[in-house]
Amino acid sequence: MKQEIIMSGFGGQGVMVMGQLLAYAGMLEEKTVSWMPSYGPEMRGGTANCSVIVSDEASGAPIIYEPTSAVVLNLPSLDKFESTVKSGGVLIINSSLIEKEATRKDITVYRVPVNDIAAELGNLKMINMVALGALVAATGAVSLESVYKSFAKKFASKPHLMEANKIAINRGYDCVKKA
Amino acid sequence: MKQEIIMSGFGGQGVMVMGQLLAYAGMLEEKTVSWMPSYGPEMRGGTANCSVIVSDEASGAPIIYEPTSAVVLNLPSLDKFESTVKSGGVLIINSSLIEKEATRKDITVYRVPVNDIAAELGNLKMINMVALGALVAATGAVSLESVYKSFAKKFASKPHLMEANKIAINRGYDCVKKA
Amino acid sequence: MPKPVFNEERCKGCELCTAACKKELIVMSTTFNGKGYNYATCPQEEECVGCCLCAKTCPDVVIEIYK
Amino acid sequence: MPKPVFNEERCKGCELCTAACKKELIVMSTTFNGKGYNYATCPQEEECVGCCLCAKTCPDVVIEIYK
Amino acid sequence: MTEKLFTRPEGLKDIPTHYCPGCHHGIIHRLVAEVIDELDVRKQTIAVVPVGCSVLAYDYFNMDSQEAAHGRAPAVATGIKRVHPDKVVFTYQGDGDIAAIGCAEIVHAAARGEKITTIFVNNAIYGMTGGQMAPTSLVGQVTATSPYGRQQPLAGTPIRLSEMLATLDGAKFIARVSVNGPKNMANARAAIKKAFQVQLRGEGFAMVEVLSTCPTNWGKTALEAGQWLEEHMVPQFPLGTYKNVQE
Amino acid sequence: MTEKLFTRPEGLKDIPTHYCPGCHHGIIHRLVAEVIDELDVRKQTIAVVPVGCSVLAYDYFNMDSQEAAHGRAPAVATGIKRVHPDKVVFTYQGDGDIAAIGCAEIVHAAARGEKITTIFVNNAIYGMTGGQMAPTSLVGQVTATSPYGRQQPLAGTPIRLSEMLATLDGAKFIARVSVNGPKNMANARAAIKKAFQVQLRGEGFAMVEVLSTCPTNWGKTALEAGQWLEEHMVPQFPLGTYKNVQE
Amino acid sequence: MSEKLLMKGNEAIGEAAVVAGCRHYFGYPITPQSELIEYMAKRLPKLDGGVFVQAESEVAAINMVYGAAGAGARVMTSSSSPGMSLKQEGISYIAGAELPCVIVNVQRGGPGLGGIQPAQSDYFQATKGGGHGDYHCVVLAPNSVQEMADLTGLGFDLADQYRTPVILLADGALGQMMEPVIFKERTSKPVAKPWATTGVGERAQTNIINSLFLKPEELEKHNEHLQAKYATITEKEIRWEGSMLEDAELVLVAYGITSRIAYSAMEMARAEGMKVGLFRPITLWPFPEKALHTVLSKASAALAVELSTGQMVEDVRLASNGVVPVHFYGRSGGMIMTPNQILDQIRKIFQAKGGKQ
Amino acid sequence: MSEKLLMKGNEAIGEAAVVAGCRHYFGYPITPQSELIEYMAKRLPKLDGGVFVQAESEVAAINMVYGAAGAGARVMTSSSSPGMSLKQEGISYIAGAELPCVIVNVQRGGPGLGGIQPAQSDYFQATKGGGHGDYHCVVLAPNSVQEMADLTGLGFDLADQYRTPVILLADGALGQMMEPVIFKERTSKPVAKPWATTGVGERAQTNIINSLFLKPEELEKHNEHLQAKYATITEKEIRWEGSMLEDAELVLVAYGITSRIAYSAMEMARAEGMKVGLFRPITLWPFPEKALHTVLSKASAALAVELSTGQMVEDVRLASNGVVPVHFYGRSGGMIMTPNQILDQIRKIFQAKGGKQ
Ligand SMILES: Cc1ncc(C[n+]2csc(CCOP(=O)(O)OP(=O)(O)O)c2C)c(N)n1
Ligand SMILES: Cc1ncc(C[n+]2csc(CCOP(=O)(O)OP(=O)(O)O)c2C)c(N)n1
Ligand code: SF4
Ligand code: SF4
Ligand code: SF4
Ligand code: SF4
Ligand code: SF4
Ligand code: SF4
Ligand SMILES: [Mg+2]
Ligand SMILES: [Mg+2]
Repeated sequence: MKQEIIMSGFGGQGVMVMGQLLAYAGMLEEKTVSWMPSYGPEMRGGTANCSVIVSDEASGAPIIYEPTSAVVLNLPSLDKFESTVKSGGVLIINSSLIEKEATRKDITVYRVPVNDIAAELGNLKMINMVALGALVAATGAVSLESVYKSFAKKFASKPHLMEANKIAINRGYDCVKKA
Repeated sequence: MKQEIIMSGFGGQGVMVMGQLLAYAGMLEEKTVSWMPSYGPEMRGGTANCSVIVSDEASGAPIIYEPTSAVVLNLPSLDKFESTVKSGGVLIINSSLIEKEATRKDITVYRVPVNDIAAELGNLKMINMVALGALVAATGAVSLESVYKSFAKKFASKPHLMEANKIAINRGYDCVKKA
Repeated sequence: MPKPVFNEERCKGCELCTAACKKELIVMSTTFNGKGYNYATCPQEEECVGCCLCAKTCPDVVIEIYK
Repeated sequence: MPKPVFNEERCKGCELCTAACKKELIVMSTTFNGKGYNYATCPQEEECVGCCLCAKTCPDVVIEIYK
Repeated sequence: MTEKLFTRPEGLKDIPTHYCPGCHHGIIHRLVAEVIDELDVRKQTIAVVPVGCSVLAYDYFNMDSQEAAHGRAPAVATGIKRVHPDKVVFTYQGDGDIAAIGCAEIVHAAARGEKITTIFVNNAIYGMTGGQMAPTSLVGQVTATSPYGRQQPLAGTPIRLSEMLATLDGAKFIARVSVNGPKNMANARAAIKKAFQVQLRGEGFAMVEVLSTCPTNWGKTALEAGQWLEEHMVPQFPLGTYKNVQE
Repeated sequence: MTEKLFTRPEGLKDIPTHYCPGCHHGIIHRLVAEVIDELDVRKQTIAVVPVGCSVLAYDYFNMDSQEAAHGRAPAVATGIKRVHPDKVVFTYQGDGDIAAIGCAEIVHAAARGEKITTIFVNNAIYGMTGGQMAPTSLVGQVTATSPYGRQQPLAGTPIRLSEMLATLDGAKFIARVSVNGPKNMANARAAIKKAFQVQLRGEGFAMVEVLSTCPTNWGKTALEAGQWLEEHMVPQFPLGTYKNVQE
Repeated sequence: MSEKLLMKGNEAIGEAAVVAGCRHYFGYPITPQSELIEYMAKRLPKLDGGVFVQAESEVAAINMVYGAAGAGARVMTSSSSPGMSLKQEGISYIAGAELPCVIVNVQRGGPGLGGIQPAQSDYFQATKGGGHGDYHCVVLAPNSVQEMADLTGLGFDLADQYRTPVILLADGALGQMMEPVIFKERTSKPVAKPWATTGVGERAQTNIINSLFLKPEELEKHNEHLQAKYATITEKEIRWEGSMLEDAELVLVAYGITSRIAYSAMEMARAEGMKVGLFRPITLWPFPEKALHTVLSKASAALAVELSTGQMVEDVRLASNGVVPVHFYGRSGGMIMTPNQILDQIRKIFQAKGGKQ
Repeated sequence: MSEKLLMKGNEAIGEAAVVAGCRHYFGYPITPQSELIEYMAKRLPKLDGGVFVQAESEVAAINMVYGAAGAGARVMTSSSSPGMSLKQEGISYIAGAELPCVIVNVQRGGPGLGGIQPAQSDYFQATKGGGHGDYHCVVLAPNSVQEMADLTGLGFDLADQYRTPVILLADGALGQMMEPVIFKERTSKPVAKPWATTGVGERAQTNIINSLFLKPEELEKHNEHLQAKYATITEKEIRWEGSMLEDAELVLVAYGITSRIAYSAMEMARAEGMKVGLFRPITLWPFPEKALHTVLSKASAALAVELSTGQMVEDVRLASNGVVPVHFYGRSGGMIMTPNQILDQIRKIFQAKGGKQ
């Protein structure tokens, strides 16, 4: 299986770290992984995205042309990526910020109130963790356990963050699982 | 006929101008001509040389490998160029500064007291003109008349120089003709 | 009466204008503009004295002051 | 007695040493060295006071002063 | 109500910029445009923009422009000015552009007394490339390439370009200003105007160094950045006129 | 009679140089070599020579040497010094090399407080390439590229590098000297010694600017050249110490 | 051997350099290589003898490298396309003076200021010599983050062994992407550098680092010496990789990031029954000319694929020397082709051959 | 038409530039091209609107050229090998921004500081692109002082017509030597430059000189536009010269000063009964690939002769594409081959063919 996932949102929404955690989790599962960011000059407020491949096959082209799933955290991201998702794929929409509905019928769409959940948990910085949980639930790209591990690795110097973020991940996960 | 002539001496001896006058004279005679200097970093007191081609043929390689004649105004120049002259060629030695004799037997050697003649004429700056006269006499590369003309052209802004230099050229010329 | 007019869509929510207004008239919106920023507004525009300090401070020429 | 010794072949005939010698002891040769220069000489070396100014002035370290 | 007390100068095109929220580049752009309007030279002005955050300024300034290679704006401006000595030519450059890679070019434009105006935006960092150390970064300042703070014995101390260029005869007007707050802004505008007037009078080289913020790479809000500028940059880069030679 | 009052320093190889008659490069070489001998650091010194008439100085200095690209000697020296912080590294550069093409490199070596010593030979001309205008050529000076005399409004005025670099904190010692006559020579030697001592004490950057002659390209005899230096260069480039910071 | 890490390509180069014993880095920021300079800024000051200098420009950086390499250090610099152009004089000097160093180019779109997205349009500059004179750099082309690390290590070894600058020719995609990477233990031994300028000490002769030979006879000799060295490198150090070449009728030739896209295209073509293989040069200079010639001699066409308007394709044509037609497909300016687009080209070539599949 | 003058090649370029209407020159001294900068320093200030600036470096000079060209002027700079390397970033910018100018390289021996005697070892740099990105300069190769003048004039015309930098690739011998030269009246008309930055005045749109395209789609479009232009130039502007090619079994290929030596060698070979011809490319880019291919198709071998260790020979091999074996003979470092040395090579080739003469 080859998961090709795009994550996209405003600069401050943490999509880069989110993608790295996913890739790291895949690596922990001995899968072939790669993470590729969009990069550009400083245009804060612009939209940033990254693409992650988690695959059981040997590594191939590291660039994603037709994602198997996409997470869009703001409206411009929805506009940009909805049409690119592979037929049969997954689209996760941050319904807290995006009122607009998806139009594609050949993909599975989840509307997750990412900001609201994070706000509820008391830390807007965790929206990316909520989204990550949702993504894992919707795609099964990696196990939840691996995501926890990858978080622990990446933030090894800040173990106190673990608990709250775990909750955020779980909330996102549950939100999709219950959908 | 193709004359390939090398002129060589100390930096201050005026071999460059001498070569240019010869080339210019050839040009006035509608011959194919070229002038090529040695060039290098500032190492005054070193030996400078130039090579001039005056030819009835269409222009070919502008570099001289085996000169048909050479004018050497100092000892290092004699040492450097005597061996390169084509068999049957001409070598003009500034006997004022060079005591050493030429060893080649297959070329025509003229010993001209260039400095002495110039000193006699009251201007050491004219040694190159004396040498030029000798060269013209020895090779017939161009006519004396053309040399005068070329001098007049080159020093058009200083017509007063003409007379004295003409004399110098003639003295060199006569020196060889009478040899 | 002077009146500040905001080109909301151009506002980047930097809040420099809020500090510039000596009358403290400018407040940031709680909603986002199309670029995702909270934008500057002047709810009590009748209090404006037309000093133009807000406009001069704005790096994005969001604010025009009408006479 | 101090004595200036000239490495004639190294001399470039610049004449800086002639001006440096307060005793005006240094004169240029009328003949050339191998490089074609008139070189510096000190015909009255017995007058030399060993001040070394000539040697220090020479850009080509032509001159050594012996005690 | 149709009359306006304040509006966009004609010298600035009516399009949004890519600058970060609160970045002073926008203010400085506007001041330059206002001065150009005031002097009524927009139609005969050629802007030379740098490589740096203001690389796209050719889209913002409402006048003919050239985009110069990183650091070479003064050379490019020299080329233009020598072709059009009757036109107004200015460069707009960041600290990395002017004081690091372009150091020789600005020194020599000043030394030649090139009749151009330079707006030097000193934000003590490389904004465009993501916050690396600049020649004007403060000792101890943490940047992407001085993660432990700029270390004096290894990475040197800030170059004070205004002071340095003031030693050159060809530099006729040099001032350091900031745009932090209305009073500084007014001084900045006056200095910029003067720098263009020096060119218009054909006197020689003129430069205004504008202390500026980079909230994004300083990791501060726009308001905090203004304060940091005041507290840390101004002491290191004192405001004032460093050269003012009337012919 | 075997003892010598004056002889060639060990720091200079016993071979003839290619310099023109009377050129001060030779004197300056000897002074540098004498200081290195005196400080007893020859065996741990690495010379960085420029592109210019002194390009072959690696054959003359009796020590390890690197030949740097035109103008880049301070960068090359930085590379060496950072590898061997315990060794002595100096650059020897002409005015074209240091003040024109290499302007950025010397400014930044000074700004970084790079612990190197620079000997800057200012002869107001490009000697090596046949006498073109230098950034230090005097106004009105006729050279191969200023055939009508250096014109102020077009070609600028001389850069006073010592004064300019003195504005930088990293520069700890900067002096301008000449070697024209015994007294100046003694001062020059003292300054050069100081500049090496600054390095040996690890204080920072040090430079000695030595006013020098180019009889060949000035079109003068060696003696005339010395006089021209005194009469024309010294007023434009006053001798003296421009920076002297003891840590 | 390190554990498996997830790293950006740019960072992997930095760490690999450290592992290879590089303690000196001189550079100037530029997108998309800045993570490398930033990595070195973080890493080197914490190491014994580690030196990081942010130079005032790329020109200064390459000349600092000259000085440090001449002083005997393992030293690195890095940049991206416009900055590489500024280094050309310095690289020519380094080649002329025979100094070992590693120079990284994380290529972006050109010409001029161009863009900041990935490209492979500095191939000519790297392989033919962007600087003046007859010289070569060894040019290595990684195609994964792991190879960014491995070839960096190899680069330092080759540099020291042959006293030559080595260019690691990467691109924005390889620099920015993260993949797992392992830093292997190094087996190569440090090379003695008796020629380095370390202060003459008790050595009999002074050491001189130099590329000036005023006498043309001597400069020609020096050039002959350099050419002899290049011949040795060409003989011994060529590296390339082949996939499905045995029965390939059409040989794709691609390097770096493009080789992975070409690989995917090859698989798709095979799935459609077209006999396609992939030849990937790893050393771009020396180019595996003979090996490719041999491969092409058994095939019936070649297709060069690159992120440029056609540069490596010239070396492919030189290797072919007329034995097969050489086709070309490239994208430029930061655009990256998809495997499908390559597949389209492959189909066209097979169709033109009259449906022979 | 001027009278016949005896001039140095360097000076002839300067005068030809003036005759072609060039009034702006920016440069930096370097041997063996300094006579050109010195000529401009003398000549331009005496002309109406003439501007001579000695830049602080080659980097500054090329960027001054960028500014002046962008402002609409006919403008020139010149240098020699090391200085050319420093100009590479600027040349890439000029090509990217499509600015017309003439850049002279009076080549000397390399690499590094090398020497100051004549060489042809910057061929790759000039023709393949020493700078970054996909671009080309038109490269013209004179072989006499007269052509130094003529091709300078042509260079300005081509530059304006195609909005492209033109490199005049000469060498120290051509620069230093004197030959008769005539400056012909110019027939070409000045090209309008509505794109130049002259101040917006009453124009509807501001003019922008730029090579930045942040969106890769746009940068690719720009590159396609450039490539289309290069294709037009390749179609229309190739220039070359043939001698005794009709029945030539062996074709010498040589440009610039070397072509004259090769010509002498050809004559000597003919005198010995060997059927030798000479193919001289005048445009090095675009290289006369097709024309040479046609010539080689009728011959049985080629011999590339250059003052380098082998650069143009690659273009000869590309042109041959395997139809004949391509031999190479080069000297380097400032050494210049004699006609006799070339003749020896010719004899060897004929002998190897089994005495077939
Ligand atoms: C030759 C070259 N080197 C490096 C870069 C990368 N670069 C772009 S902008 C920049 C520095 C920008 O800093 P600054 O000049 O201070 O401007 P700011 O963005 O802070 O306004 C650098 C290093 C480049 N484009 N070209
Ligand atoms: C990149 C480059 N540009 C130009 C040159 C030519 N060049 C050699 S030395 C020199 C100037 C020398 O003048 P200066 O530095 O004043 O030293 P001097 O000869 O006067 O001692 C120049 C321009 C070069 N070698 N390399
Ligand atoms: S014009 Fe003055 S008073 Fe009115 S809103 Fe702006 S700052 Fe406040
Ligand atoms: S200063 Fe301008 S951009 Fe900033 S908040 Fe106020 S209006 Fe918005
Ligand atoms: S040592 Fe003094 S006195 Fe003796 S020759 Fe020299 S300068 Fe004259
Ligand atoms: S100073 Fe030296 S080189 Fe000059 S004349 Fe005297 S001894 Fe000779
Ligand atoms: S990165 Fe800094 S300088 Fe650049 S636009 Fe953003 S705030 Fe301004
Ligand atoms: S050219 Fe000038 S600087 Fe060079 S050696 Fe001769 S006199 Fe000295
Ligand atoms: Mg900045
Ligand atoms: Mg000088």
